[in-house]
Amino acid sequence: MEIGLTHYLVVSALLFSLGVFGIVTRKNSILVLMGLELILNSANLNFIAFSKFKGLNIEGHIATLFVIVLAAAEVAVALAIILNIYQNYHHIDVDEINKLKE
Amino acid sequence: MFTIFGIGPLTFITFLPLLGMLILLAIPSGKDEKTKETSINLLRWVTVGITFIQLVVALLIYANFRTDLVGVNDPNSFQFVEKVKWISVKGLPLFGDLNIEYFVGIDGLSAPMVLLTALICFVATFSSWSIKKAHKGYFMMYLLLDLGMMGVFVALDFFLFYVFWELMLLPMYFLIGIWGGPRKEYAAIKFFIYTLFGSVFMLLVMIGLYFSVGSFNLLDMMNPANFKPGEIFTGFQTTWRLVAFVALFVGFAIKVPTVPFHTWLPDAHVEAPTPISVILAGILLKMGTYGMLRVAWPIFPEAVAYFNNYIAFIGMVSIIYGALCALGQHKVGKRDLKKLIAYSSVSHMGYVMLGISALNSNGLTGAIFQMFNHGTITAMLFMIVGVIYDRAHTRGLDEFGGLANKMPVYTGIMAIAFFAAIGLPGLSGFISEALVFLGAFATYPVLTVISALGVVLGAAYMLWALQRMFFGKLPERWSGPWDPTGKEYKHDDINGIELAALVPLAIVVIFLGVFPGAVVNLMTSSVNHLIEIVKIGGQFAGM
Amino acid sequence: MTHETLLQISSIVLLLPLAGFAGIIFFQKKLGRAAGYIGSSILGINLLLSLLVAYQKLAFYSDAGMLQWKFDWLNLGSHPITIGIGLDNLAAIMLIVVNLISFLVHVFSLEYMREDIRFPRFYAYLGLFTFSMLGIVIANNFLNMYIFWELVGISSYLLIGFWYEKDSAADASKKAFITNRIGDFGFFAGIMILFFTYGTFMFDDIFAHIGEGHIPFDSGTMLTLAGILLFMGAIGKSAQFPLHVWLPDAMEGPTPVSALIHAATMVAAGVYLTARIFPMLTADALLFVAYIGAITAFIAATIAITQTDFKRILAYSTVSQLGYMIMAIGVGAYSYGFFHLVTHAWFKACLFLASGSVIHAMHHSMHHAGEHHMDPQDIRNMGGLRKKMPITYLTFLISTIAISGVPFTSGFLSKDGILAGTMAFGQLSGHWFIAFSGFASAAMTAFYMFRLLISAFHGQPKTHIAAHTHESNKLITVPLIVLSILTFWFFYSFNPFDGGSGWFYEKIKTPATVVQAEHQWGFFVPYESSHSHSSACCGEHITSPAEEHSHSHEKDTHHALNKFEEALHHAHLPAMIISLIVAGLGIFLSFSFYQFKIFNPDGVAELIKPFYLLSYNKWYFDEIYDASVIWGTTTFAKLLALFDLYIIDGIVNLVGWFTKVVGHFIGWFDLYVIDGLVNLTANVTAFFGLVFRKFQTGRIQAYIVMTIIFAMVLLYYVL
Amino acid sequence: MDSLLSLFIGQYVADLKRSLALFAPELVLATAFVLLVIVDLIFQKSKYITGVVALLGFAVATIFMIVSPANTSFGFWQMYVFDPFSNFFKYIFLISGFAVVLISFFSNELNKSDRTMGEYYTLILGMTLGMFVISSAGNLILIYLALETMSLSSYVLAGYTKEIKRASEASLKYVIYGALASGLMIYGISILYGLTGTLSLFQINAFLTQYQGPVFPLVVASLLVLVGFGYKISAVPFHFWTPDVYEGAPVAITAYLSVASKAAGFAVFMRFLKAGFIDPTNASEQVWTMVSSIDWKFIVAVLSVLSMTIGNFVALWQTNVKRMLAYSSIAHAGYMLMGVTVMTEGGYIAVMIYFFTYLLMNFGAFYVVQLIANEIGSEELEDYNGLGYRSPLLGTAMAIFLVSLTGLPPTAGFVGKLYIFQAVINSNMIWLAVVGVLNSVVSLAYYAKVFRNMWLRGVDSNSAPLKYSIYAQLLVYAFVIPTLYYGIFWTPLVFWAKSSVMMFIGK
Repeated sequence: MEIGLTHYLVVSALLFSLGVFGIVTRKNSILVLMGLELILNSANLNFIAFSKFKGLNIEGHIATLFVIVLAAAEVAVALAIILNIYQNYHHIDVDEINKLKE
Repeated sequence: MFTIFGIGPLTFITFLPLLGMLILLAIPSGKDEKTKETSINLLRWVTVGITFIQLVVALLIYANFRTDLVGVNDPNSFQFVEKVKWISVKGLPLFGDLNIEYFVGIDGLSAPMVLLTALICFVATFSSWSIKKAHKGYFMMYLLLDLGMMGVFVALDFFLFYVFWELMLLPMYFLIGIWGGPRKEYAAIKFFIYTLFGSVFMLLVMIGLYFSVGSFNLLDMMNPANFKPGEIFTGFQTTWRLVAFVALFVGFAIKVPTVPFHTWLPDAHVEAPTPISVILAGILLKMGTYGMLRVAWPIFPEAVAYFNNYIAFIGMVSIIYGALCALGQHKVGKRDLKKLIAYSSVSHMGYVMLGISALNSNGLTGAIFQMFNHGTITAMLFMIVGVIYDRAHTRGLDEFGGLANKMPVYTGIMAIAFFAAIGLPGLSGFISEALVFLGAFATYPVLTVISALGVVLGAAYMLWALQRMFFGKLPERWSGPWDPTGKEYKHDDINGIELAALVPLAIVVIFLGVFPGAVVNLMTSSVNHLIEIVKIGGQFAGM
Repeated sequence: MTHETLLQISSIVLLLPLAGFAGIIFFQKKLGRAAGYIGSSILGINLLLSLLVAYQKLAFYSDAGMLQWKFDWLNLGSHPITIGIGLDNLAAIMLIVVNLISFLVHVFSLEYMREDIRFPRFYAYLGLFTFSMLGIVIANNFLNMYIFWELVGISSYLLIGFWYEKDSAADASKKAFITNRIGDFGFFAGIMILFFTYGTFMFDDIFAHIGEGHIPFDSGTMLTLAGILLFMGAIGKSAQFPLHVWLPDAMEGPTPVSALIHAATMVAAGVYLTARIFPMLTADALLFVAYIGAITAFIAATIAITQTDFKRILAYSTVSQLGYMIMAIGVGAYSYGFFHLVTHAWFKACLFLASGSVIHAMHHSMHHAGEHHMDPQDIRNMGGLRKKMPITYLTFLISTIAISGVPFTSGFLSKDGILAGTMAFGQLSGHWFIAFSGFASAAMTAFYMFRLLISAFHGQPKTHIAAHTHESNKLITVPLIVLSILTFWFFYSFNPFDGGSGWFYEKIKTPATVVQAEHQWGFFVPYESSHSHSSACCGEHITSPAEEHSHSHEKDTHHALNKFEEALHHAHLPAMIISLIVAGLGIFLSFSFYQFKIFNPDGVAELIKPFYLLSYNKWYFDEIYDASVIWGTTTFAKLLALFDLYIIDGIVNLVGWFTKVVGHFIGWFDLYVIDGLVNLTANVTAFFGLVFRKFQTGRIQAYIVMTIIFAMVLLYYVL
Repeated sequence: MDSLLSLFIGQYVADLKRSLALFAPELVLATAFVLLVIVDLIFQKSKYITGVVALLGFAVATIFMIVSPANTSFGFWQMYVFDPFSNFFKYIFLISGFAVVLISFFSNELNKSDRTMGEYYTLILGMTLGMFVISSAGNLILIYLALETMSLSSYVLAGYTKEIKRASEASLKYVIYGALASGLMIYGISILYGLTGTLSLFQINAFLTQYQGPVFPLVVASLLVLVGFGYKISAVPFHFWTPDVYEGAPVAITAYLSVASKAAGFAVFMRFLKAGFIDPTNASEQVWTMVSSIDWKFIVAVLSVLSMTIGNFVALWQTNVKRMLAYSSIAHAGYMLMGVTVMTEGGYIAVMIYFFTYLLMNFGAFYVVQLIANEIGSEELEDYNGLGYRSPLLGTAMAIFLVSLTGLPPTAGFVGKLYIFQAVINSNMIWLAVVGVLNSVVSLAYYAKVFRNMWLRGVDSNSAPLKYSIYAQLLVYAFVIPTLYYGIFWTPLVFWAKSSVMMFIGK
């Protein structure tokens, strides 16, 4: 069986879904962040796959590089924020951080 | 046209309050008891002065007014016109050329209203003596309100009209809300939201008309030839035109207010401080009917023809319903004199609606004259309520009796106002009511005859109130002087400042009762012209 | 004097009392008692001027119809609204009536109201009233008429409620005003119809239009309706059935007021109005008028029999007499109706003022005796006043005789004419009830008036209060004397048995109807209708002098212009005979009951066991028969009184109550439904806000889920 | 081959040179960003020096904006676009930048003694840079990059008062929601890339003109991209973060987020729509035509109605003024989306006019909230009682801003609404206009609560007057006077918007 575009896309979609699922269900902020990373990676996978299989220009590859960089930056900022949360709340359970509401 | 310091009289009379506000702003509030008192007096008298100048200018306008010019939709026969480009943007995508003018002028429809506004604003300052807190804010808001009202009556550009229309909402909100009674917050916001609800539809119609005509000029909108083909309000008796008319009508009817849009009125009146009730009843309500005649009727004449039956019916219902409410409100909740008068306003403004729907000279003249008379008479009534409320701190009808002996002069003035309100001949209210009925009978005999029952009901509730408060025996609790310290009220009877507010109105009421021509002549040609417009414009509708 | 001068003087007559009112009301405190003298002198001048005007008019312009002065009052573009004043013979005579009685009442009140704390205001109100009443009199159009109509209403309101500390007085004044307003509502509706149809308020223009066959909505029914609606004003003002209930209550006002307003002048305004609109009334409208008058006359008379309050008896009597006048005009006995208005004004004013004198005396006596709980107006507390108050008694007696319709009095002349008219009408139209009612009322009037006279003045004092009364002073007695003198016949006609031969009848002629023949009684249509059309313009003047002259040759001394006049002339003699009989019967019964006590007035109690008396006193058969009739009448009267109290008044109260209930409901409806809807809108809005607000749980993952769900839904709709 | 290469390089260099000249304002901001880091290192003690430097940076950027030639062209190989449209928004960002720095100067919560403010202003500059870029971006990946630049700065800024619990909660929520939204967006972009084979908006447009394939993936991708924009402009249903973050963040940042960040979102969204989905051949006509079968009109209208309605309705229930203003800003996004829905130049003009007025009144309102919070330490509605009497200026100013937000004349807010409604009515979407005006009536109900509490309640309270410096007072005037002035003479505003609506679309 030739591995084609569809397979990459399916994997990417699965990754995306897992990411969303992770974000929605995990209580730990770190795990939520991991879910976010999965989504970004699924996008990366898409870019690369499209770029390769549809014979497009290198825009896809460049995009992937940028996304990887941004993901790193984002995680850095998010972790800093989570750290701050931990200092204030002594836990990082996103479910419990719900003072601001309604 | 005469000018004042080179400024046109209408601009002058409209923006004079702005100058007054600046003067008031400059008055320091004072440090100790004495300087504070001086400051307050200064605030009062500056306001009196400003409104007095306004009144004088209004009288000058009256003296220079030519009654033979028709106005309404004829740009050449408006008087004291000032026209300056305000906003002018050309070639805007989608919007086209945007032209908004500072366009003011008066004709027979607005002249009585300008006069009324100046008069009521002047006398109401005297009843503002009863304001006890935050004087500076009060008088500034008062003048701002004055500005807005005057502006509405002189504006001939729809946009300008709308700006002034909305401009007076905020001061009114504060005037009711800060200086009002116990439920002032509810009443103030109810007034604000209710009126805004009406006016936003007016805004939409205004925009639609602007696109159809390409100008905000009211007079341009009245000429069917100006409507560009294919625009939303172009055509004759199209659905959109009818809808637009209804939207405008509702916007104005809320202000009038007619049943069933009237419920803000009793609340607002009951809670507002006396001078504000006076202005509310005396001027603000007139803006609704004025708006109909100035805007809705000449622009959508065929819709008038289409809906006229309903309008007459609404007028009749308002008359009867308002009167019955006035008669019956005492059974629900507290029997409050102010509420009774507020409902009587609904009834009396019903006459105006009925008169407008008559679409003949008698009816329409009666309607506009009734607007003027209701302004003066109801202003008196509210001031009268204010006088007793300031002394007794209650307006409960059941809590009084036998005041006639305690306050004879007051009772006399009260009697004039009450009798004027029930349409006693010799007082101005009679003439306008009679004209309304005579006019309306020609168009809607049955409705008019039913409406005339309102006069009987009017007598019933007014006399009931009169008897309840003034006849019979004085209750024990009021047997002493109102103010035992004698500081505020030296005598039991009405005092000089209050008389200063009431006597001019009483004189006007009596004078117009005998010589109605003094005001009626102002409007005759415009009224007839307006009827022509509506009749010609509406003739295709099978009128 | 020229027309203009006459009208100018009339205007002065009209405006003087107004000036008095204004002057007094503004300077009440300063004037004090002087107000009374000022008011009286103004009325004195007014009286002299009005005598002059009336003399000039009647003597020199008698045939000139209505002298008019018109001017444009309001110009609304299409056509001006014209108003003005007019003076015809009717108005000229009314001017005298109003001014004279008003003057006498002014004088009377100087004494009567001496101790009142609001003495000046009383005079101010009297001035206002006189002004308003004169305005009605010299109106030449419906608008003026209506304006002054309302103004007399308000003066009446002020005067009835003059002692407003008393709740009963305040209530009565309100009742009077509102009841009148109901009538005025009809009046105004009628005016609206006419103005709508003719575009003018002028009597002459409107009548001319009708004469040309131009009628409202092109329907005779509408013309009838217009007439009846106008007449509704008269029903209210003249206290006709079914709106008569206010008048007895109005007796809460000071007695001079009752004399002036509620006996002689204002209540007669209704009659005056009916006379004014007489030419335009159709057959149906006239019949309606006549029946209303007849019913009122009858009912009021029966009620008066059983009353015990001095003033209330007089009040019911007034209602009854007003019914008479209305009835007279309804049947077409126009001149006699107006004649009765004038004669009644004198003697009823006299009766009231005399009652005032009595009450005044009783008051004083009570004051001396330190008695405060007795009712000074109850005739059961009086008796024997004849000796104590001879002048009052004498004048009262003369007036009583006059009202009872005894010959040699003015009352006889006018009443006789009316009765003849009803008979003629009955004969021509078949409506005999009216005549019956007229005679029955005449009998009852005689009966109850003498009952009043006897109970109050004859016999022995029933209380010590009555025993210690004194004659009032000259300010009171002089007006009484003047008025009682005016009840003699020779002022009106030298023939004491025929009012029709006097100057009065000569000057006040029945105006020819302007209504088209198909809507009018045949017997009212003038013989030569073509002539009458051309000149049918204003009130009484239909025939030119030349025509009149020719008629007078043809038809005896009575220039009958239609069949009715003829019949009236012929009915004179039988009517006179019957009326003399019934009046005599009434007087006789009254005397036998109350003076000679042939029957114990309390004998009703004994009549409960009539069988014993019947068998024991066989030969008293006639008397028993009479007594049973009396019993029947009194019982019926009582029933009617109850009817009046509970049913008619009850209906009025029921309407009032119902209105209040409706008002209550509307008030409730307004508060909870209309306003409720407004608040509901606000609440629903707020509720949705509350719901949406719940989405904002504060948990970020929930937000994400909701975002995704929303996005899915959006996706679904986009695809 | 060499010559071809050198020609290519020559072209490239020429383009780069030209672009860099036009790119000067952004470069200034970037330089200022770097400079600030250094300045902060030197003047660690001072709280204001970095702020002043930031202001200088904005000022220089403004000068470059003004002097740089009016131009409508590509830059950086079609990655970047220079046109009046982006300039308009850049001015908006600059004004907002000035405003937020100045407001921050007067904030007590920010200027606590133990807090360094260097990073704060640095991040504001960074955020502004991101906005500059996003308003000019013509390429999806650049849009994504700029969006992230803005977002990353704003995450930190939202939680800048890090010792306050609600601030850190706000920033956590913001980062999670923001990261997810941008993640969805990049996923959408990746699909779009796969479909169209390009990331350039203009080439996407060209592609869509020819495209005949299935619509489903296109719609899904577009909606995923929309999530990113919707989150930036906080339109319902992508608004959930807004109230929480606005409430938790420092007032100055809330104001900045609600105005500048939203403006950036609108700028890019409008460009995305016009450049990507409108037939460029008739783009200047009265009515635009779509090149794809995606019903953007409907989608935006739905978002608009939802935003207005839910924003306003929920705001009715708020007791915290900041939170209330957050919902109000959601509602205002809805009003502005009405203008976008029209999909004509007129509609865009209306949005731009609205934005300028919104800038004035919203900044003003938040500024007053901050000044009050400085003194009374609370943003709760209840604590506002009688404030009008303790400080008539703030009371009056607040009333004017709120009235303006409601859209009543004679304030600038009315002008904004007027143009929006005009645009909507002229496009025959009257139902939308009706919804809009009804919403503005509803909005009055909660705006009025604020001035109700300030003026109608506590009239007789004798509490001490609020204290604030004369400079703080001047800044209030700086917002009030234009709010009123543009309510009466708004001609320049219209001219500006009219001349700025020109958007470079590659043809």
